[in-house]
This record gives sequence, structure tokens and C-alpha cells, in this order.
Amino acid sequence: MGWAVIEMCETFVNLDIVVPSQTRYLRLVGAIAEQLAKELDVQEDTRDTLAFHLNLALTEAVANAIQYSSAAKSTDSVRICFSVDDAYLSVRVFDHGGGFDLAALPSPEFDELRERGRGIFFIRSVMDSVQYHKTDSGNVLEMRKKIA
Amino acid sequence: MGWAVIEMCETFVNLDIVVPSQTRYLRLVGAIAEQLAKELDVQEDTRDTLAFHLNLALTEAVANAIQYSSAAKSTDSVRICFSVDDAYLSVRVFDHGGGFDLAALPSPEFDELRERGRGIFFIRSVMDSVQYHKTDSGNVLEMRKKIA
Amino acid sequence: MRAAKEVRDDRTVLSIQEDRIDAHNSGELKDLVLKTLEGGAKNVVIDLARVQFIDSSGLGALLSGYKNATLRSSGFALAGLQPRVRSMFELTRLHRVFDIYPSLQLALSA
Amino acid sequence: MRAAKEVRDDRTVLSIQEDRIDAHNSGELKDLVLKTLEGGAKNVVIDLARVQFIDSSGLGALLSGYKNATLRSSGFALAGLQPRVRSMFELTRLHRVFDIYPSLQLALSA
Ligand SMILES: Nc1ncnc2c1ncn2[C@@H]1O[C@H](COP(=O)(O)OP(=O)(O)O)[C@@H](O)[C@H]1O
Ligand SMILES: Nc1ncnc2c1ncn2[C@@H]1O[C@H](COP(=O)(O)OP(=O)(O)O)[C@@H](O)[C@H]1O
Repeated sequence: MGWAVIEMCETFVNLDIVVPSQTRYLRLVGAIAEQLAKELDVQEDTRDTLAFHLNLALTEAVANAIQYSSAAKSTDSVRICFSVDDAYLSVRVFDHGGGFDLAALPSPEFDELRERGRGIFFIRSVMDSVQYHKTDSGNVLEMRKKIA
Repeated sequence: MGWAVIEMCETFVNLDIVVPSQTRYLRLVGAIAEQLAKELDVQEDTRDTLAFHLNLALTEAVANAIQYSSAAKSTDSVRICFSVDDAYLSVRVFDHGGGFDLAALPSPEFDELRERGRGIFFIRSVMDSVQYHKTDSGNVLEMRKKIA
Repeated sequence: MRAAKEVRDDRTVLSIQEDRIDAHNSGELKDLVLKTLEGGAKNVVIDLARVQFIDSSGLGALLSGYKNATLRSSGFALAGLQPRVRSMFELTRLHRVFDIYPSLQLALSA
Repeated sequence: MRAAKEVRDDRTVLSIQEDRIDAHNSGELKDLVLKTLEGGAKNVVIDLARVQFIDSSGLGALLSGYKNATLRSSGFALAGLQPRVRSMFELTRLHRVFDIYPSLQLALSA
């Protein structure tokens, strides 16, 4: 007769990371996002999918932050903030480029075999909400995902 | 006849992370340290040991930063910076407590079965050099490890 | 990008040795496929069995290969898609565009 | 701290269900062992087979258990140490202090 002695089930997360604005860091950022998903208090069977989705969303968002900022400043770095409020995981990716109008972005035309333009589509596919706005500390892409 | 087409072997790392000053983050910090070790360009057979050693050193250092700062400010956060220069991985852990004299710290007496006092010993065992100094942005424990 | 190139009968197999394709190495993948086609390959198979993750730029590199191959009347097939990779093709409906085989072996005997 | 307690003949087995013991949960481990001894257990075995990582505070919790057990004339053994965990005992020479068995089975048949 085994019995569970004490069980902790607190959802948490508050993590800030800063990496140089270089694509070689995408792998590490993706891996950290997966690690973080594994620490979250989500159901066992959805954990691997959540890890994949966070990896993908972060990879796409940070790649854009690098690409569309680099014209501005090549010694730049990318800041990424993870946090949980209520039942949402929220991830913010900052960039220092010219910004863009996320709401005006059309969905990709699947029949046109263009090589680009699927990044935001993937982010929207795997996250529950996506917003982009300009702030005093740069532009920020904010992605939210319900985790409970 | 397969042949390697292009191979990139650049050692890199420059990662800043900030977590709340709470022990529940030790696991995540350790996991990120392991992830980072896996991204380094070290020999396959030493990678797992390096990952373990970084996990251990970070766990001990961050636990101390949390414990010996918390008297000062409980809403504090811990900042950890990873970087590579030459063939060394250097990790700095910042704290905002009263500080201590690392050089004056005696080695643990193994025959006395005291419950504490082995953290710095482990850090010294698995890293190549350890320093502690006070700076304007807080105290910093700097640990270096040769990786090439 | 680590990859192995091998000619088997009329096919040229590019086996990708990376576990991840993203904006850091997708340009190299694109170049590799292009050079292989420029080298006269007439039937290219990309073995993705080792690739556990691909992003939108990686799909773009494969689309570039597909379009180039078509222009040159070369075959262009993908093999060994892992679940996460496969899901990326399905989300963008690109699994209807590419010639996809479960494994390299099946691609070679097709 | 997730753990399972089981009485087998004259032994009380505490199976730790965590893959990691660090300053976040070592206090709970210490309390758990202390309560078990206070409850009258006379022969405690800690099964660490699932624990992949332990830090200095975790060793401290086990030392607390060891000292308490000795004071109460109870046996205190460890079983199933994984390589990383074992190396922590060796670095601090605590493997000479504790009664350590490769597996729970061997500890129970000792
Ligand atoms: N951080 C950003 N800063 C400026 N423009 C951006 C940013 N992210 C995305 N965009 C714009 O949105 C478009 C669509 O982005 P995305 O779907 O990721 O496709 P891609 O980057 O492959 O073109 C980009 O072409 C770019 O114009
Ligand atoms: N960041 C720190 N700030 C202040 N004092 C510290 C810090 N880190 C270590 N110390 C001091 O060094 C001693 C030894 O640390 P350690 O070997 O980790 O053992 P423990 O923390 O278990 O006592 C501590 O007891 C403490 O006095």
C-alpha cells in the first residue's frame, strides 16, 4: 500500500532570456521553450505537443525579430519573456526594427507555392492569441496559450 | 559513398536569464544549463558529464543566491549570465545579499556529518575556477570551465 | 548543414544529418538542393528521417527545391518525415504538393 | 515531494517519486524521514532509484535521516543510487558513511 505523501501542483513561470540577434541561437531558444513546457503543470499527454508548439512559435517569432531588426542594428540582442497569469502562458518577444501591422497580414495562400510567409501563420496555428504592438522598450510580439 | 557537405563547428554562447528568487526555479535553471551544455561544441563522450556538472554548479550557486539574498529582499530575482570566451565557459550568478569571503571558506570536514556546507565544495569540484566579488550591480559568483 | 549525398541507380539521395532545420541552416539546405540539381541530378530524394523539427524557412527551402526540380524536369521526393515534421506539411497543406514516402526504402522502390 | 511509504516485514521503505532533489524539496524529504522515524519505524530504507539528481541540500536531508535513525537505534539504508547521485556521495566520501545497496531488492534481502 503506497501512498502519496505530499504533492505540489503549482503552476509557475517567470523567465527572462536575452540572446544575441543571431540565428544560431534559435535552437537554444527552442530547446529552452521545450524545457519550460515540461516544467509546466499540464496533462502528461499534452505536454509533448505543448513543448513542440512553444518551440515552433518561439523559433518563428525570434527568427522574425532577428531578421527584421538586423537592418537596424547588427549588435542587437533579442529579449524573450515567459510568464504565467491565471491559466495562460504568455510569451513576449521584443524587437527593435520598424515594426509591422499584424492585423493587416493576410493568411498565406496555400496554392501559391511561395517560399516565405508561413511564420506568423504557424504562430497563430499553435497559440491561442497573438498580438503585436510598439512600446517604449521596442516592439513586442505577445503570444498567449491556455494551459489549464 | 556519403560525404559531409558543410559542417559548422563554432563554439558560442551568450545567454542571460532572470528568474524569481525562489527555489522552485532551481529545476528549470538546472535544465537550461544542461540544454546549453548540449549545444556546446564539446566531445560527444564528455557532453553528458559537462551537462551534469553545469546543472550541479548552477543549482548550488543559485540556491545560495536565493538563500543568502532573501533576508535582504524577498521580491528579488536572480540573474545568471552564460558566456564563452576562448576555450572557457563562464557562468556568473548575481546576488544582492551581504556577500561573503570565498577565499576564507574552509574545505568541508568530511568526518563531521554536518548537514550543510558542501555547496561551494561541489562547485569547486566540477568547475575549473570559482571567484566571488562585489560589483556595482550586486555580488557575483563567477565560475569558469575549460571546454576545449 | 551536415548531409550525405549518395547516388543509387537513377536517384540522388540527400540524407539530412541535422535534427533541426530552421532559419539558421535552411539557406544551406536550399543551396545544397540547388547545387545537386545544377550538378545534373534527375531524381532527387531528400531523406528527412533524422530531422525532428523544421520551421517555415525549412519548408521554404524544400519548396525552392521542389520548384527548381520541376523546372528542370527532375523528380523531387521527400522521405522519412517524423511526426512533428509531418504536421508542418499538413498545417500548410504542403503534403498535397510534395511527393512524400514514409521511408527512404519505400521512396527508392517507388 | 512525492514519495510512497510501504512496510515490508520489519522494514519501512520510502520510495522517492521525484527525479530531482534540491533545495526546493530537500526540506520535505528531511521532514518525511523524521516523521517516519517518529512514527516508530525501526529499519528505514530510502529507495532513490527514480532520483536522477541530488544536490548538497539533498545529501544534508539524508544525513539528517541517518543521524536521527542512529540516535533512535534504527537501521537506515539507501538503495538504487543512479550514477549522478552516486557520484555525489563519492565526491563527499559519504558512501563510506551510509549503508548503500544497488537496488531495493538487495537492500530488503540483506
Ligand atoms: N518582428 C517583425 N518586424 C517587422 N516585420 C515583421 C516582423 N515579423 C513579421 N513581420 C512581417 O510579417 C511578414 C510575415 O511574417 P512571417 O509569416 O513570419 O513570414 P516571413 O518572415 O517568412 O516573410 C514578414 O514578411 C514581415 O513583413
Ligand atoms: N551568495 C552568497 N552570499 C552570502 N554568503 C554565501 C553565499 N554563498 C555561500 N555563502 C556562504 O558560504 C557558506 C558555504 O556555502 P555552501 O558551501 O553552499 O554551503 P551551505 O549553503 O550549505 O552552508 C554558506 O554557509 C554561506 O555562509
